[in-house]
Amino acid sequence: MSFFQRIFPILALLSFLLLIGLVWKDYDRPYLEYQRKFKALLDQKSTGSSKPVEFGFGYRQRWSKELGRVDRCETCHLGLDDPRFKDAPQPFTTHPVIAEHAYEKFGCTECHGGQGMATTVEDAHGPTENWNKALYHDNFMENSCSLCHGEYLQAQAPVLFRGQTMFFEYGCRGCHKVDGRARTVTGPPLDEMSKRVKSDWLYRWLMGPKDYWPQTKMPDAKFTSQEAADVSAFLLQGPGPEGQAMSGDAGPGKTTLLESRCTTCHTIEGKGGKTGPELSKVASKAYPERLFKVVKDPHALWSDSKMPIFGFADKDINDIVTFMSQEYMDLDLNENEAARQAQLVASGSKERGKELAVKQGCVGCHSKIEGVKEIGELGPDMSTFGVVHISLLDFGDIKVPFKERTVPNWIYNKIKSPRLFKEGLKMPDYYFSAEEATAITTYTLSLKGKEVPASYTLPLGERPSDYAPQGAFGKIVDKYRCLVCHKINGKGGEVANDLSQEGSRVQEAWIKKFMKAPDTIRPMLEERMPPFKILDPENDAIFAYCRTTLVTDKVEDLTGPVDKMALGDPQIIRDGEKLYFEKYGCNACHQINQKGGLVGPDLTETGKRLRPEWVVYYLHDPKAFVKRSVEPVYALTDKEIQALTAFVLSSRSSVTH
Amino acid sequence: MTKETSMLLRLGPTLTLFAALSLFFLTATGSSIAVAASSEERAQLPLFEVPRKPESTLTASEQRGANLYAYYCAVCHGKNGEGDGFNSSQLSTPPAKHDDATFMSTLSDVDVAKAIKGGGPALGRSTDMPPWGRVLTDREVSDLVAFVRTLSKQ
Amino acid sequence: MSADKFTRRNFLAGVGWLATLGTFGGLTAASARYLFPNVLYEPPLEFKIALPEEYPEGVTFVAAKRIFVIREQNLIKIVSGVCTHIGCTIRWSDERNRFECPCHGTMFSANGAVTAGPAPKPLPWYEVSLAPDGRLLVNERQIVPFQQALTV
Amino acid sequence: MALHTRNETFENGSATSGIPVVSKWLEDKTFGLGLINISLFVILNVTGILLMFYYAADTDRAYQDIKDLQFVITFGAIFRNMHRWSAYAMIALVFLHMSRVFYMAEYRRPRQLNWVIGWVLFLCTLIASLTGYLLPWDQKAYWGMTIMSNVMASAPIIGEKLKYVVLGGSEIGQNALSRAFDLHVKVMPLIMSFLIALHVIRNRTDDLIANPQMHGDAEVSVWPDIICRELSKFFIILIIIMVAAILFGAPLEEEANPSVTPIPAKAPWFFLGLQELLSWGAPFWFAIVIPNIVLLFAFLVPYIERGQTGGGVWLHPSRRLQNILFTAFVTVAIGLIILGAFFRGPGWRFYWPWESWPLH
Repeated sequence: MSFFQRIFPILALLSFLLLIGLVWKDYDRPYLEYQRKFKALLDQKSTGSSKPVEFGFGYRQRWSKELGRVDRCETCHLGLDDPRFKDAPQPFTTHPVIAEHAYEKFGCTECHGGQGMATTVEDAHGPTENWNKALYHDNFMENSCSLCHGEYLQAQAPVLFRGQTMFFEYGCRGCHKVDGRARTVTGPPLDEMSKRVKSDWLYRWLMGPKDYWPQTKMPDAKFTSQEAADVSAFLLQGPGPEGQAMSGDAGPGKTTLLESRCTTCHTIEGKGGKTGPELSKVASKAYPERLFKVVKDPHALWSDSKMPIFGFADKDINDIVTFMSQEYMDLDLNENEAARQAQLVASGSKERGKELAVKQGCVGCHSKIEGVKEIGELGPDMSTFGVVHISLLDFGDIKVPFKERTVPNWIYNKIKSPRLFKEGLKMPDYYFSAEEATAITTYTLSLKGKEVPASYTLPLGERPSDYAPQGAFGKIVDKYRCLVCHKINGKGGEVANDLSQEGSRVQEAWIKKFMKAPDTIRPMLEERMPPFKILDPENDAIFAYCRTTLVTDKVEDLTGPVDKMALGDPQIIRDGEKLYFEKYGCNACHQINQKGGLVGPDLTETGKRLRPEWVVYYLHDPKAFVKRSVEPVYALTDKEIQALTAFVLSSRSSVTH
Repeated sequence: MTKETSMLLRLGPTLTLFAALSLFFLTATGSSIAVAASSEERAQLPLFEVPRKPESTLTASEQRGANLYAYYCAVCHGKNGEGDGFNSSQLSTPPAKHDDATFMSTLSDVDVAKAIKGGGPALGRSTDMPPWGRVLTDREVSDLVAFVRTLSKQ
Repeated sequence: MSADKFTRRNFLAGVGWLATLGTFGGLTAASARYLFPNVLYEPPLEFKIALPEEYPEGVTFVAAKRIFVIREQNLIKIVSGVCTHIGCTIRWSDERNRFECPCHGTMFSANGAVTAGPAPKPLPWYEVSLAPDGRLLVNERQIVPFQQALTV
Repeated sequence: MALHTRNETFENGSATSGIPVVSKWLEDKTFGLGLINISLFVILNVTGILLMFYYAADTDRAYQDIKDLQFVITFGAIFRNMHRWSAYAMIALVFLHMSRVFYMAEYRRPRQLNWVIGWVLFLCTLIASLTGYLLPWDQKAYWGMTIMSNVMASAPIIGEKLKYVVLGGSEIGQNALSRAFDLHVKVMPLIMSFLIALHVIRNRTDDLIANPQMHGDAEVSVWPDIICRELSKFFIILIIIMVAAILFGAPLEEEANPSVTPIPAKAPWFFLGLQELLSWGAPFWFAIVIPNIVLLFAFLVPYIERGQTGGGVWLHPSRRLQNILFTAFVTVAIGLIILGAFFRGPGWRFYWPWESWPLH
């Protein structure tokens, strides 16, 4: 009997056994175990129901031919659309917002990332070697919303929206290109620096901008002390301040400064707004000659400055600057140390300073740097960075476990700590908090550079308005920078009230008086509107614009009917008073003559301020104008509206003028 | 010496070489996969942070409720339901204390929802509590109820 | 050579040939199983349509799925909208209370039976149930008698 | 029925008396490599036909089809793994088969034509593997094929035209995939079947045994001896392939993406030697002239070599020069592949396998 005849049966048997092993291996797929568990859970949840539980084992897939997408997530995520599995463990948990999303059309991975075709836990969720897009971490999940809904999702995707806002506010766009978004230069121009700031201050500023002004958006370039001195020396080449020394009167200066409500925007001694820089140490920073120029016409120095032109007389400005020079010195500043720093700057190398300024990309945010070309985007293009391939991202020498080596994690760490991965990287440090870095990462991930077919889009949220008033009113708005605080037709700040319908809302006499001497209407708020030196023709132009443009037809159409209401009838006023105090308890939130709640505006003397049509309109539908007003909505009858309007308009101040 | 052993002996060097080679490639491929650095190495390197989910004990519904509560309710009921919102001093009837477990246990979820939707009068109480039924959707009301319940649980 | 050695040898050979047969048979069977796809790139036969409330009284055509949703007060039934003749999409006529096929003039009565024309079979009625999220779940794999309806 | 063939049982060593051999263990062993290669060819054909049922050579679908095989089709992953590992095994074993023939000097007259057929079959195996390599339409396929098409383009005069006709265009797209598919599933199997038949027939007609001292040994019957022997060899290779298919998944990277270049892009491993060679100097010399001289030399070995001794014996001392030269060729060929596979990083610079590569 030959050798082969002897081993042949063994080999044949071995093959057969292997075949069985092969069949077993193919049959034993992990999804089956999940399906068995789900079926048990389903049986348990359906006990008592008359219908027999039907459950078919096997793969489940969503296929979108249009998107070229195949998702088999539901093979294991079986309770996705079944509210009964709200508290079930994963993979069976009900999707929290499944009802709003027609996922039958587009599947799962379009939003969640991961590998839809895969049917094993590791391959489907990632990260794996051969699939770039791991499942998005919950923190960054909102990045996908913009694919169908646009990126202005203030209410629906706050993290994404915040990231988007921050990306442009912090001047990321200065260095990083994003298709379809214009480049913005966010920092002040840096011309005539030698006439502006003291050398020791500039040195300290460059060493740590956030040490001087914690709210500043200027990042830390992490200069060494020699580098900071060099850059300061480069920026400060040129003649010193010009003009005569200040010889004003500090006393009246202080009064003017306080009356002008500078703290609405500036922090002074720990109190005030954060729109402008902190003022209590400003005299240690800038020369008085420069401060004079800033107060007189900030726009001439920096066209994007948020500071309004107050219209002070030169003498007033002299007084204010004199006061500031005397009082707003940095008391913690050690004079010897300052002198040493100034000396350091004086001996700094301008050439090396220029090299550093160029390398560091100061022009990303600042214009008019003497001798440095404004070449625009210095950093990588971000237009499609959300889908960048992991192999293009350098983790440097940082040892990162494979499971954490994902694109979002890289971006997050890059933003959080820009020079983490390698020595000598250029991106400066913004000291973003975890939440801020998460927001910007989310926005960056949303930049996928692809569009879904039109039938899948459903734009939500409001696009930023491009409202820009023209003519005389436009000039006034520009001069006083009204839109820094107020919003008109969707454009402007959130600090003060929306003025889009102001013309329909208030009366002529009141608005003109208010512009001359603004006071607050809400009891809880400090007086914030600065008293500008509004000229009479300006006041006329403001009112004219309000009455012609900032109106709503809904109010204007009420003029006829409201005229017919007997708003002066004492009986109706008494009815209104009863409704106000008893039926609806309006006094819980509104004050009249110092009595009542603090939530809503004071209603004393409403008759002198608001137009009756507006009150009627507002009571009809408080949400019509201010969508997120805290005003409750009552189903008021026309008669009740008439009575309440009559009462509110009749309220007189008990203080005799 | 049997034939088999002599054969093995002759094969010895080949086998050793093969084993060495396999070991070499195993270690080579193994090293390309980065693993967590040792603690000493880590101390020298800046830290790579892995994003963590913000720690919240609230469910999604309760979280939505919390946001609404802060916006609409906290002015009177206080941030933590202690009834000490800044407006509470101006009210003739003190606002309900949502952190009071004894008081809250007298109200069913339906009652709480009723009070939110219909205001004080819906439960025969003060008009100081306005009705929010036309402002909030039913889902928002149930989110609020869920959150209000968490306030008296601590 | 002794007799029992012969037997052992035969036995071994027998096992060998049996295992060979098993291996090739098994591979053939595996190949046959392989030919049955586990996922299909087709519209699913079991799908959800809208909430029951969204279908008015009477007959509503769901064009995307080629089915008719028939509502009689709180009863809902689903019938195929594909003519059993050569697969044209049929139309419902309210005036004549019947389904009409535009291709070869087949008429189906309101209960799906063929009343005129070349169609060989009546229209199939599909099983309908409520999905956990409240929407109607149609299962085209399950043919039901036309009397069977979903009560909503 | 009896067939004149060699006796495998060679236990007393009497037949080898007088022939000096390097290793007693090696003497007269063919390892059945020819039949093993035929077995692999059969496995490849069967699994290949099965894979075709689910595969469409369409750039939009191909990758998806492979993913389906991998994840949802019953036995899909197994058959694909078997196909892939059989193909790789076949390249290696055809090469071993050829080496064995050389070391035993079995290419000599009258078998010189069969040696040439064998070489053509080896080239066919490479071409079939290369065309199959593109079909999954993943990054590995796309960039491996890019490298190969650029090697082709480096040929003088006809290079660009050759690339153009092979790819059916100037870059790798639908045409290239269609062509690779047709070559892989129609042209190559047809040619190879024909050549294998010829190879086997010539084997029988050209006097099977090169060692004159082997003639006249015991007769072996087809049933059950030969059947058992050949089936055993088939089972051995089937077992190896099945074990590999169970233990190791065939590689599948991300979908082909022209905008993401793997750094460095590498040719399929069996052509890595060529890519390595290409990096040494002018493409004309290193990718065209040198490989073709080697190839020509290999084809013409039976017509160049004048020796008469040592036929049918492993590493016969009288053929020391030939064996040393051939061993050098084998070592260089394998060495180049290892060098290209494990020691080359970005920019085709030298890196130790444990070194990490810089990113840019």
